[in-house]
Amino acid sequence: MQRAINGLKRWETLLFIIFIGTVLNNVAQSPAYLNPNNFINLFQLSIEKIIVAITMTFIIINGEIDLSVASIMGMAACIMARLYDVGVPLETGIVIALASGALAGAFNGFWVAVVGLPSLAVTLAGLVGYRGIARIMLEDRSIGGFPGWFNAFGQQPVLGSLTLGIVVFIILFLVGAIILHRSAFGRYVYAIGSNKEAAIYAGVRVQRVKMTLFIASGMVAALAGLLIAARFGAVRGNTADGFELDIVTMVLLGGVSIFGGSGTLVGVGLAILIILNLRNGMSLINITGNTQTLVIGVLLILSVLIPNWGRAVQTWIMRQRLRSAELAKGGER
Amino acid sequence: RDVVVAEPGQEVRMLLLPKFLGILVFDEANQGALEAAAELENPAPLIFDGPTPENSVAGQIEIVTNAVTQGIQALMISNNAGDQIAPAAQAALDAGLTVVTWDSPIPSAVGEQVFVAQVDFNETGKVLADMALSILGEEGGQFAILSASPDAANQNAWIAAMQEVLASDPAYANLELLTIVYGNDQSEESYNQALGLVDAYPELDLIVAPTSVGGPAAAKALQDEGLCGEGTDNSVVVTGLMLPSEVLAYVENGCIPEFALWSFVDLGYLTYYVTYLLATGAIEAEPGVMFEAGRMGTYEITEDPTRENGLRVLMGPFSIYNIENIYAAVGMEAPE
Amino acid sequence: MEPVLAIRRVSKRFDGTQALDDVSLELYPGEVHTLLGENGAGKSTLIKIMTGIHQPDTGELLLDDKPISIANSAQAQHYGIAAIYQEPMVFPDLNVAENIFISHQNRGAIMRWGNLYRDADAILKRLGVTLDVRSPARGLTLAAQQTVEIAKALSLKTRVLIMDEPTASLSAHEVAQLFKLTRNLRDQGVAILFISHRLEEVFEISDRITIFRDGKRISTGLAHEYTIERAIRDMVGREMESFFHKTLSQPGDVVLSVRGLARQGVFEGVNFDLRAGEVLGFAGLVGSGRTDVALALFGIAPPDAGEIYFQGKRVNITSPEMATQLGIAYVPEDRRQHGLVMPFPIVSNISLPTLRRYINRIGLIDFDRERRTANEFRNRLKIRSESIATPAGKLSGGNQQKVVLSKWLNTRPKLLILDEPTRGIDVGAKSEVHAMINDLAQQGLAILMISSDLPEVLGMSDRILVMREGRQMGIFSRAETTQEVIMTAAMGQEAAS
Amino acid sequence: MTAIRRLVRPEQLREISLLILIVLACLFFSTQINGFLSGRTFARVSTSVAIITVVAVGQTLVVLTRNIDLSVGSIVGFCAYFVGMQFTFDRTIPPAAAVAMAIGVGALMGGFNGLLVAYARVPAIIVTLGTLAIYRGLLVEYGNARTVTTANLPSWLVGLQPTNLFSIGDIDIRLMAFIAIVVVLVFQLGLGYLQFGRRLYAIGSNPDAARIAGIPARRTVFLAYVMCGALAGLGGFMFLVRFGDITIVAAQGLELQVVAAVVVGGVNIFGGSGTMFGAMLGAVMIGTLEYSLTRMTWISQFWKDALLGGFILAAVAADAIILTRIRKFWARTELTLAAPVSETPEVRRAAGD
Ligand SMILES: Nc1ncnc2c1ncn2[C@@H]1O[C@H](COP(=O)(O)OP(=O)(O)OP(=O)(O)O)[C@@H](O)[C@H]1O
Ligand SMILES: Nc1ncnc2c1ncn2[C@@H]1O[C@H](COP(=O)(O)OP(=O)(O)OP(=O)(O)O)[C@@H](O)[C@H]1O
Ligand SMILES: [Mg+2]
Ligand SMILES: [Mg+2]
Repeated sequence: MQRAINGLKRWETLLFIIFIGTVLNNVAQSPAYLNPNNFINLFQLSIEKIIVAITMTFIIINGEIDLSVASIMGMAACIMARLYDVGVPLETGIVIALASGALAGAFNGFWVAVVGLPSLAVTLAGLVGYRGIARIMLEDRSIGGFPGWFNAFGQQPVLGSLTLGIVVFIILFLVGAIILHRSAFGRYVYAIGSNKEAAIYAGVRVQRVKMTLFIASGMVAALAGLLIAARFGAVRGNTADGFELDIVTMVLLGGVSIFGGSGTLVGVGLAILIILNLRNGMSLINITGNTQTLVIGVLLILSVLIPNWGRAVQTWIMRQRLRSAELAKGGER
Repeated sequence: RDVVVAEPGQEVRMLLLPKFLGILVFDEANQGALEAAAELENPAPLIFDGPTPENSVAGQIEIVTNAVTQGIQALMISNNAGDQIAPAAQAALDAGLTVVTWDSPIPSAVGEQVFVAQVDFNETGKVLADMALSILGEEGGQFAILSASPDAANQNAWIAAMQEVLASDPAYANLELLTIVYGNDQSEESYNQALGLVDAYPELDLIVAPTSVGGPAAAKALQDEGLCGEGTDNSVVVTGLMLPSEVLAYVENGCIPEFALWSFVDLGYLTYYVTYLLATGAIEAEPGVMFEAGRMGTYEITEDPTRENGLRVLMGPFSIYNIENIYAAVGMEAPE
Repeated sequence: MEPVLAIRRVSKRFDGTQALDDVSLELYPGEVHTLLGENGAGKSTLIKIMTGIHQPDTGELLLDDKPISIANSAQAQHYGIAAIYQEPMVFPDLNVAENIFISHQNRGAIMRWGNLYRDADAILKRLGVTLDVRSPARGLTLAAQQTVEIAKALSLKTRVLIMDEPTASLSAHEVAQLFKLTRNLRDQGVAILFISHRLEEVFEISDRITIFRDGKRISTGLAHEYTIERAIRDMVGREMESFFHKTLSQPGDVVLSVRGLARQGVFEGVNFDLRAGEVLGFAGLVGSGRTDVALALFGIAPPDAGEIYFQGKRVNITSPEMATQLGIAYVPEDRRQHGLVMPFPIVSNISLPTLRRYINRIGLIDFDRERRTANEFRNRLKIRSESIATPAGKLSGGNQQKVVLSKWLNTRPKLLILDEPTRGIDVGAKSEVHAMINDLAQQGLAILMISSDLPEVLGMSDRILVMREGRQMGIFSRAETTQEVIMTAAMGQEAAS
Repeated sequence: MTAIRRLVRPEQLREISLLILIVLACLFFSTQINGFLSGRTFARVSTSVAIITVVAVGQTLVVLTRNIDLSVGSIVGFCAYFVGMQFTFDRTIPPAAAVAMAIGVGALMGGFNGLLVAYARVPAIIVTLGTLAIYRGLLVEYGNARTVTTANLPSWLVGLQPTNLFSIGDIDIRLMAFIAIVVVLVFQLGLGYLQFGRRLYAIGSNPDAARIAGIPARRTVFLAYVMCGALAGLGGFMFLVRFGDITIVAAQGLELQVVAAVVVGGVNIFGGSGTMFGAMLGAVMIGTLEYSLTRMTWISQFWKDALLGGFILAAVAADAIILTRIRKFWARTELTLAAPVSETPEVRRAAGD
């Protein structure tokens, strides 16, 4: 019983309830919602962001942040496009673009893990700097006309009715969840996020873990950048501009503490479902972008506020109950 | 050939998609479209929906994609996503929607049926060059371009056209283009860029800003630095494409001696007509098709000379504004 | 005489644990009242209720016979109740003087730095410590932090002063200083509530003693009514034999050999050999550099000069991970910062350094095996907790220490470095730890034990190395030493007088 | 050595190292840009960083308490637009009332943030990420695609931006820069000499200890947010003065610039240390770099961002490296006051957990 109550108090449970609420609301609001295509669209339209949200979850649990992901997405896409434009085979370009993402991640990781600068500062510089590289690559041009097979990856289903992006997301999510919650590496990620010093004293290779995370983050961001290039069929210097805030929002709504050390991937998965559903539902009834953002802002705050209030009320009730029990006992004597 | 006239009263669910919300010109276009909708007695309400400025590209694509699910029948897109919107627009076309672009086309023309061009993009280049020439005079001078973002397709096309005009006609030989900078349609960046220009190029005479945000910001910067406006010799001034109501003060004080624009109300009106006709099957998107667009008269669908494979309806003309006619344009009495 | 502060039938429950069960206590002006109890008996919880950090579930507090409710620390201070907490609570970015006067809301809205430094200096002088009042608190050793805490409490005009294990990280010299002050305050009519696990100290300072067990008050009485044996019986609930089970054994091969070890500006010239089965005690005043030597051996702050031979091989230890792999374990002195990941459950804390052992074939953690180990240690060390899934942060101080010990014993080290291993541990647990140290030595482990508790060092070590100001003053064999000899070595000339 | 150590606190060390970096950067740029070391450069940079500086001062107040305010960009935009619109309705609003209005609206918005962070215990980043969207959304709703234009503003307001208060030799102190300097000085003094200021450090330094020490942490954090909002409101007014033409995207993304200034200025993002001078120097550093890069005509527009990113990183890294070096050096000179064995960044757990 106690366990059941504790289960109910979990963040994930709350998110699940909100999620069901959004689904019901959408069904009531728009007949188009239940259209099977809509479910694919719902993921497909934000697929790059939610892929990066997975690695971002690791990074934030680790007590760091990576604000440069959106710029790395843009940079990788631009590098690939530029190489393609000058005649390098696309396959080679893709490999180089992924490597550039990993390199950018390693660069971030070096300053954070080895030199010990705050990740916020480092990746803020990266946010500006990697976007700069994207700009240098394409200047004011837009490059498209990639081979059909490449565009198909972004636009056509590869498995049943799922696109490559969705398949990648599902695989990364499952693998990520296992690594985070079942493997030694995941345990280290939490340990470092909770108390870096204690982790060092316990012989955890903190630098290596952080480095790995930043490289993974850079590489996954690059992959997401390529997916967005395939989905849009063309690349520009501002590709994926400003995605970082949305990505961080998803992770935080998922119950991951910005101070590190706590949160689950399941929570983030639910938060992703909520945000996508909410946006989709609002889009279907023509609520404009600004209002959508506003609603998600409100939701973000409420999702923490309501459980806080709930807990306060609960404590109060418990104390009242003990008090009255005490009074009753006193009366007997 | 026949001039097709629209048959009012048919139901077409239409969506007008601006680059993003919160900019006056797009609201004016919506006014025009609403006017046309009333005239055509379309029982379905016109939807005016757009992304936020910072999320314009992904937001536009999202709206286009969702439009199919929603059962929208006709899309009118002022494209801010370059060719990146093409797959989504093509998907909409494939799903049987009518897709028309206005204000800013899809560069590759993939996914659109017709582009309703406010003006001829080559002509825009010429108009910009002419204004520069008329401000700087025969002896010419140095100028710089302050554009929106490096990613804005229509701005880039206009600038390219202007450069071409400058290079091809000896009449402009004395106009020297120094550089192109970008203010990203934000006042603060445009302001700082304008200051950077006057510092980096002491001989600068003119800033050409083909953006309704960049122009006033540049004018304010120059005015603040005492380079133009009352009590100065207007050593550096601004021209470009702007909204009369937003630059009145600078025209009055001489910081913007001359600028150009077309009517966004008319553009919205015409776009609505074209789209309605296409969606109701009254016309096909083919070169040579002629139709009547209500109060604006007769138009023809032609090949777009500025884009391969593209079709367009050319609205025109430019209105050139200066101190003489700006009061009329903003509906004010000219002061004595 | 009227009690200043009376606690009436207070109960407090944390989900799962009844921390306090119908507890009453009176504090009279001008007495030193000592609370004794095992780890987790509820001492700190009671204190936190008296200072407004926790609210009692039931029961009430009376100040001068009038019921009061204390909602927060500011209110507690307003009533004249001040506390020195078990874990020092300093502000690392503020300097020492500011730290001392942080609670003085009545010093006015405008800072007068000159006065502040002067007053802080004066208070520290009264305490007999030299600390630069302008230096930031960041980087102070635990003992220095504790000193700041004491100064902070003394700076307030208090009627009730609570001291939760203030001596845990102090050495004899500082303790004597502190007691002098404490008596002073007592004579001025302050009621002092004192908590300590060092029984000799308790009998030295206390006027009255109250003993807690399992959140209940077992007995209260004048200090001289108690003997050590009775106190222990009341705390533990059964008879217990004497403390130090030192069994002398035949030392084996040299495990660790250190030659001319130095880290610039911190310590220098450290030379010793440590054999398997031997316990080498490290004694010295607080700040004498003992911890730094340990950190050098464990690879956290590698030395600049000197040689380390481990099991006969010259080694260059540059990271804790390397040290662990060699078979060196280090139980740090600051368990909050370095010892534990507080939000982690006990089980994950114990397995952290050895996680690689709990990986199954497909590369995932074998939770069952991990839990089995944790349960073993929980039983062996008698860790008091609801289960091994309880977060370490919710344990009482002593139980936390046991978790840290478990975690390192589980690495099955060849050399075990213990830094203040019994800091904050109750008598029962202490004797268990001592028995364990003894056992481990018997099994052939080489043990290096840093401790500020002189009886402990003397009782447990085969040999004792004394440090002073970063220099090794000598190594004394168990047979030839007394407390006096060690203190003289540790303090230099002045102490001899 | 001891004397110097006692005189110069580590925080001030940060500022000195940053100042040296700025001087070095200026020397470098003076070889690249004609007439760089001139009054004009000063006027340009000082006015262009004035707004960021004012907002960064507010941000610093909040960051010191181990919180953050990401909504400042939206507050600045809202206040600039709101006050501008009031002038559109009524041009005769007196200057003092306009400023008060901007500050008031800003303080209100900051107060809302503060309420949620301090009293409802919602983590700051969540609150302000939310209000970043909410305040901007309100502006869009309120703005309804209209634009504030200089034509609608009274001439005294339009004329404020170039107003020169006084000159020191070649160097003009313009009104905007003056406001910023006054704000920095006032708040710097407040931090150093007011109980309130020290409390901000204490709370950020160790939130648990702050609670135990009886510091009214909630009220203090709340007030920090109110002030941060008020300063953002003042920044909004300055924004209106400087740019005149205000759209609903005004000051979008300003929060990142402000956070960058604060971080480069050596304010610890995890609370407890940093100064207003530092924040100002951070803003100046970034402002100088941006100023210089736009004026080096041989550098392509498209290289600017990449270089700026590199410079920001270099500034942060140089600052950190210089600082640890000096700390180590001092640690060696004085045994009894040694630095910690290993830097122990405070456990960054939230105050609210
Ligand atoms: N915040 C908390 N949440 C849950 N349980 C707690 C909390 N604080 C204390 N406890 C539990 O309450 C009991 C009493 O703890 P307390 O800290 O008062 O013990 P103590 O007597 O001070 O022990 P020690 O001598 O080890 O310091 C312990 O079982 C502890 O685990
Ligand atoms: N009161 C103090 N103020 C500042 N620094 C101190 C103080 N006490 C010790 N230190 C520093 O700590 C270092 C030695 O401390 P270390 O922790 O190694 O000693 P220790 O003998 O283990 O003492 P402890 O009993 O506190 O663990 C020295 O470098 C010294 O400068
Ligand atoms: Mg305790
Ligand atoms: Mg020590």
